[in-house]
Amino acid sequence: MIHSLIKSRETVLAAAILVLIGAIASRFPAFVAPSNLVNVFNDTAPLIILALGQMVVILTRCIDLSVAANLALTGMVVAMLNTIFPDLPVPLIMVIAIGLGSVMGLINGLLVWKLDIPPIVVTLGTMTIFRGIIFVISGGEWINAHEMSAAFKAFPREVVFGLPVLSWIAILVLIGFIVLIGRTALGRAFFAVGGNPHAAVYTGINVGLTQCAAYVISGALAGLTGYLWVARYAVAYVDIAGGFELEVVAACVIGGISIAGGIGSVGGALLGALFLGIVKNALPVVNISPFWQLAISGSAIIIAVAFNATSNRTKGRVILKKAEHAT
Amino acid sequence: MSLATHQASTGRQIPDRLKTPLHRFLASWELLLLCVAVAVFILNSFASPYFLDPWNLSDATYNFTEKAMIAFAMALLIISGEIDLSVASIIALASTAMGFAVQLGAETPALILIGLGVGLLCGAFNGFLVTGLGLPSIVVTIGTMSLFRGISYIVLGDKAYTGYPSDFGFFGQGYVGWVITFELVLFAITAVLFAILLHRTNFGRAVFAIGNNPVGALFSGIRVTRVKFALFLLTGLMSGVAAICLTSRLGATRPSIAFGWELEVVTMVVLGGVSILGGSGSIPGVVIAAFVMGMVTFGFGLLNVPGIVMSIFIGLLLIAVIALPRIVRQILARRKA
Amino acid sequence: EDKRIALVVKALGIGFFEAAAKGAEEAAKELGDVEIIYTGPTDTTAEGQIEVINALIAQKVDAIAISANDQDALVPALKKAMDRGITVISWDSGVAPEGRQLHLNPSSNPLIGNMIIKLAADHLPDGGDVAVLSASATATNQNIWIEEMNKVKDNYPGINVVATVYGDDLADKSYREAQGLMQTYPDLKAIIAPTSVGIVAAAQAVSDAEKAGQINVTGLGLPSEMAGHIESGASKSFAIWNPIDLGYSATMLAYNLATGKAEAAPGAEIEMGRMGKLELNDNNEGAMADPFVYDSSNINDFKDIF
Amino acid sequence: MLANTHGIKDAHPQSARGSKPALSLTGISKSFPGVKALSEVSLELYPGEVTALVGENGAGKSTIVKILTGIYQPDEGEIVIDEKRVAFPTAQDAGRAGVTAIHQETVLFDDLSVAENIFIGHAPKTRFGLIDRRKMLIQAQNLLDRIGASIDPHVTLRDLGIANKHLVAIARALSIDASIVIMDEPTASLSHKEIEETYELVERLKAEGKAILFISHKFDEIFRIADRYTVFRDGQMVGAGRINEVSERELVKLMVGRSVDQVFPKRSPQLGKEVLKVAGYSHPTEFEDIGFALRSGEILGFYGLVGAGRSEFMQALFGVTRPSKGAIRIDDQIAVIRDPNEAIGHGIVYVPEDRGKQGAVKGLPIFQNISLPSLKETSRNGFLRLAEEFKLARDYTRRLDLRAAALDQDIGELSGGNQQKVVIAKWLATKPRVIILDEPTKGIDIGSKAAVHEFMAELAAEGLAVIMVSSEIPEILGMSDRVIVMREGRIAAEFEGAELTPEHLVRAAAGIVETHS
Ligand SMILES: Nc1ncnc2c1ncn2[C@@H]1O[C@H](COP(=O)(O)OP(=O)(O)OP(=O)(O)O)[C@@H](O)[C@H]1O
Ligand SMILES: Nc1ncnc2c1ncn2[C@@H]1O[C@H](COP(=O)(O)OP(=O)(O)OP(=O)(O)O)[C@@H](O)[C@H]1O
Ligand SMILES: [Mg+2]
Ligand SMILES: [Mg+2]
Repeated sequence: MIHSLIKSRETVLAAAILVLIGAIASRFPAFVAPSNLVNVFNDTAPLIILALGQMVVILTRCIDLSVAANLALTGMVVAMLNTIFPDLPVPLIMVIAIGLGSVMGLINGLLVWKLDIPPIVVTLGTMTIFRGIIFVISGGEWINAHEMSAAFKAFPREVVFGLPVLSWIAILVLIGFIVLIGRTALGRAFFAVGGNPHAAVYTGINVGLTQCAAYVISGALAGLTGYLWVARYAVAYVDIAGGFELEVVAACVIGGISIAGGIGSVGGALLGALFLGIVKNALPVVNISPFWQLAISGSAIIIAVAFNATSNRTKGRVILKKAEHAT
Repeated sequence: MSLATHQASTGRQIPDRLKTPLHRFLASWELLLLCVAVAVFILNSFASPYFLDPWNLSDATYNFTEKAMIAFAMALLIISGEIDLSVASIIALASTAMGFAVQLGAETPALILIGLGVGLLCGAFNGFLVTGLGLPSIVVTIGTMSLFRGISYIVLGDKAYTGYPSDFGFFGQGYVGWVITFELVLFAITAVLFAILLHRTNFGRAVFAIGNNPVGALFSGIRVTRVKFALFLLTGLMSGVAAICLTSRLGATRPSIAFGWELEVVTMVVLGGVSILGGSGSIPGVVIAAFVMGMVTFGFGLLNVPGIVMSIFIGLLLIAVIALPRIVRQILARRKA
Repeated sequence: EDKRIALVVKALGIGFFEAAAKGAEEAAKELGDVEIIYTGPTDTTAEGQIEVINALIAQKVDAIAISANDQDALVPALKKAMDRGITVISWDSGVAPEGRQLHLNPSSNPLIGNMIIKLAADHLPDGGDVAVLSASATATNQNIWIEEMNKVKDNYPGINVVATVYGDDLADKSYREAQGLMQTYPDLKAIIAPTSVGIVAAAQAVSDAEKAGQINVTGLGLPSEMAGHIESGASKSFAIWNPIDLGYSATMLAYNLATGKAEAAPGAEIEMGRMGKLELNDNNEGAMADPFVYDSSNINDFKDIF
Repeated sequence: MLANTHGIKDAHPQSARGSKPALSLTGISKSFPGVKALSEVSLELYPGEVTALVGENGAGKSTIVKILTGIYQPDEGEIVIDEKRVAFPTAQDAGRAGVTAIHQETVLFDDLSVAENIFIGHAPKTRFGLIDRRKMLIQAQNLLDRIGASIDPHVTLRDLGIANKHLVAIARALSIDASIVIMDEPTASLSHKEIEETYELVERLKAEGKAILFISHKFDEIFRIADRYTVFRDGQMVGAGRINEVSERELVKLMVGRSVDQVFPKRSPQLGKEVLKVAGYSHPTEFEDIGFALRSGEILGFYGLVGAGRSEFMQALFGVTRPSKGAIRIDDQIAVIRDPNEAIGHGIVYVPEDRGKQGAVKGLPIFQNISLPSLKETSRNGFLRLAEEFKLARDYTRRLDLRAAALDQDIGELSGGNQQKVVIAKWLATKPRVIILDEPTKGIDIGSKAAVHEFMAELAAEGLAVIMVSSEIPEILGMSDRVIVMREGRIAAEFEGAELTPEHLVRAAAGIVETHS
């Protein structure tokens, strides 16, 4: 029954996305040209990756507001490494980025786990700290395209089978998450810990450890995205991806991941991110005054969430036989 | 009732309180914060020769007064288990509305009504979405955060509203006496009012009950949705008040006004000891936290430390102040074991 | 005793302002008795600058030279500074006249407006569609330049300005806006970005779309940041005034006013060291110098300087 | 899976008498802030035998369960299993050592499927170490069949009623291959049929040689299924022995330290005028056409199987949910009740069944819980008066014989039974005219239970109209003047006077056609 419920929620969202694309396409057919859709997906790839990481954190009743700062700090570090050692191979850089991101995730996780500090407080704190550290290590300087090595910049743009590597990475992460969430003990533990932390203790699941694991995953993905972001936009500075954390959270919530924990799906996170990505990409195409953009994305979030909530209202138990047949 | 006496004989006498009020104060968050505040004050006065100057201290209060006034309402909202991330955007919208009215020739009293009115309307909109439609407030207000500021952008675009009447400047620039600014007085008054509201009235008790167990509160006859709606209204109203003060202080409105304030307000509330999970917290705590944050930023400002380095410190302070008591407790527990 | 001059910028960490700070230090060294306080908020907001200004007033600095995030909102705070005897000038991005003693424009606004469209037109002998990628919609100077540009655009027949979009001086947003422009206007021939952040992002977007050579990105940028794009052909040329000179001049002006060596009044001419004299108009504004054009012929001489 | 060879080989139930204990606890102590929950208790469990653990609310029964399952760590003392000293840092360690438990509260996951609830933490795996969903569903189905629960393992737990959730908890406990099974009030939220099935299950587990710890406040079941008993009083072990060597009276005396009259209070109902009349009350999906009249001084019982819709109806009467049709008259005046606040205003109060969620506001101190619905009385012009609140709390906690360290203690720190007392006290303090008690003695110890019953009788005698929802037949029969039986959201029957017999109630509740079992 839960499967059909989640399916229906996802179908609704998927339908909304199709309607949205259809409406745009009716006036701007170029928007649905395959090459442009590839572009939109590629553009949304970082949001997808981060939303998946955020999803496991939210599932465990936590929140990670430090993802964007983590991304920016990792991006700055790898960009600086690249300027100092231009010959560092990209795979090594990615390992460093993932490692560094994980360490930052681990810091969040340990603070939540060992010191039991509320997640929103921890990540609000580390968000500002990570940003500050970027300023300190970079002295506030930018690292620009010409300072980065060609290989460093080229990797996420490389096109393989018609899709840029950035998109492929998002797809790989997505597949990894389908397995993690559906078929591993850790994946199910995320749901248990978020659904009822008290009960999780009774089933021998270590709540803090599971939450910590969620943070490490989210941090690792933020680190990975940090490299991809910096390489793609070919610039690193203190404020990159500023405020992106709210977009990531919004994508999750639009995707039906309950902020109260324990409810959500990989498909939901993906669709939530795609929804926001399409809205964002479509606005300039539809030629709406830039001053309208903010209000439109705000309304989109509100409408999507309201819609999602009404389509998802739990029916509860039905006692009357008559009513049972009626529904 | 007759059976009261009958049963009383079998019942045990339970003491009212386990700890004396002094005991509780000594173990309280507020005391810890107060120590931090004193420490920051002393450090600041050693670090910069300009710190202990009444005029400078008076200027420094602007670093927190407006944010703190929102923080009081936000504290109640967070205690009740909700949050409003749209407060800074409400400021933008209220300020835009006031600026628009100025262009139509509105005078100061009308501007004030408009500022407060728009704040209330925005609060009502948030309240409706959260209590009426049952949506989670953290998400709703992320949405309205974009929407409200977005409306300001639609109205103003790249323009600015200026030309506020000169008497309007009093709210954000005026002095009541010597170095005491009008905003500081307003801050003090709202602090007292909110402290009474939260700690001394039925409404405040309802807020705590709802924050601890909304279903239980409902079953106890508390009108949960009404109380929550009222809290959103109140937060909107205080954002309107802050909008008036800030607009008056700047003398101009742009859509980017008060950008990023929501996180500072939330930080202030949390630093003040309000549980982000709802159910506990106090206004005195928020007041002290406001002073701490204001003094830290001003002290660093005097040393010309860049704002972002300051924010590292605020972030560390936030985590450390919450972590320290827990670490101490864990060490004590381990030693006992 | 040393004169303390505060150089307040829109936000810390922007290459342009870092370069200006270098110029200020150069002026300080030349003058000998000057201490530079280089400061600014973390993000480009008026409120952040006000907090900085309050801290500077408290320190009783001798002069404040500010590049403003908002020409009106800073007025009360700066007025207070002037009331307490502090010299206040604005540079780069101005403050309304009642909030400062003088304003130093990097160049004259009409000249810049003309320059940015001329750079685009020079490489489009047959005309074509061009679009503008600006900074934030509230940025004072960008708006003035675009306005000036629109005034003279009829002098360039065949050049068709199709849109103005805003990248908020954020690399990723500017990048996306540039992408959007390319999608919406398939015949786009040039993007004019009168902002150092926007021009880099637009050039990157153009090379990523493999349209270097078809779409020319031009506007105002820093040689160090644009060198790669000149090389790749995404940008044929761009202009800028020297930010080092700007910081240097602002410091000189602030010093001369603070020490009473000069007075800001309409028509006055004020010394600014090696940069010559600033001539003030009726609004107490003056322009430093003409913008300078960089292209593949000279970029290598400047890319390591600023 | 349950009948593991290990269990059969090692333990011979018939010869279990006098054999070595499967588990023994010695000198276990545990303190919470302000309370010493356990002091140096010891306890032994034998293979193939049921040991009943009895004691008043707050005696420390659940605490010992939590220590045995790795949820709490004891301050001192030792746990020995099969002559080896063990420690359980987590619940999984306890499971590995062969200890499994059905806890007092249902500790499950509402948004996971039944099968996942049963197997979370120890799901069957495929070769690649991934969860084998198919196998999990089959095994879950088998377990549910074993305990006679007709629950679809695919279903989300949220869609089950409280009783079925409890059955899932039992299935979960059995999914762990354990030699020691602990049951903390397993029958408290079950109805007649499921209780019988639980007893059968206990017999089967016994036959398999498991050592069983059975906690209950119901003496009939203790004497029916237990082989041994252990009594706790105020955190201390005050007695243990074989059940056939002790009488009910003696056991009760051990528990409370005095003798308690177990019979229901004698009442001579003085029915007054009609205070409440409900007509045609309906809800789109939960109940239909409920109508009855209630007079002051009357105790009206509502009986039915779990899930019959009694609580749902009572909550509608209390204004938590809105009916689609129907009317209420109070004192012959039409009354509209749109929320609990209005219900309280009309003098109707509801002591909910789900104490943790709906009854107690954990996080608030005891006295504030009690004054919560009475704030209008204790305050002046909307301003709190703490002295009045304490006075109210003192009065009513004393009447219910509450055990607590202080009135400003968090209600969440009290034992389940004591929390229930606070909840009842809070409603009595509003001086209601109609009080609805939904399973008022669920999980309450015998002493307090008698007190609650006596209390109800006295309230009725004072002229209060009482509605009592209960799934316990003795309680319903012992207390009610009249009983309404509900079945599938409708009134199935109404009994009064001589008609009030267990057979009538059970048959009406089950629906005559289905009485073949
Ligand atoms: N987490 C806790 N914090 C503080 N006190 C606690 C905690 N858990 C239990 N206690 C206290 O320990 C004592 C024993 O509680 P316990 O739950 O074991 O009682 P019980 O015998 O199971 O009662 P009941 O029959 O009501 O379930 C009680 O006084 C209770 O208040
Ligand atoms: N799907 C559900 N999930 C969880 N709890 C539920 C669900 N449906 C109902 N409940 C709660 O369970 C309780 C059962 O209420 P209901 O009126 O349906 O049955 P009942 O006849 O009172 O049976 P009993 O109270 O003995 O379970 C109520 O408190 C109700 O709120
Ligand atoms: Mg118990
Ligand atoms: Mg019930």
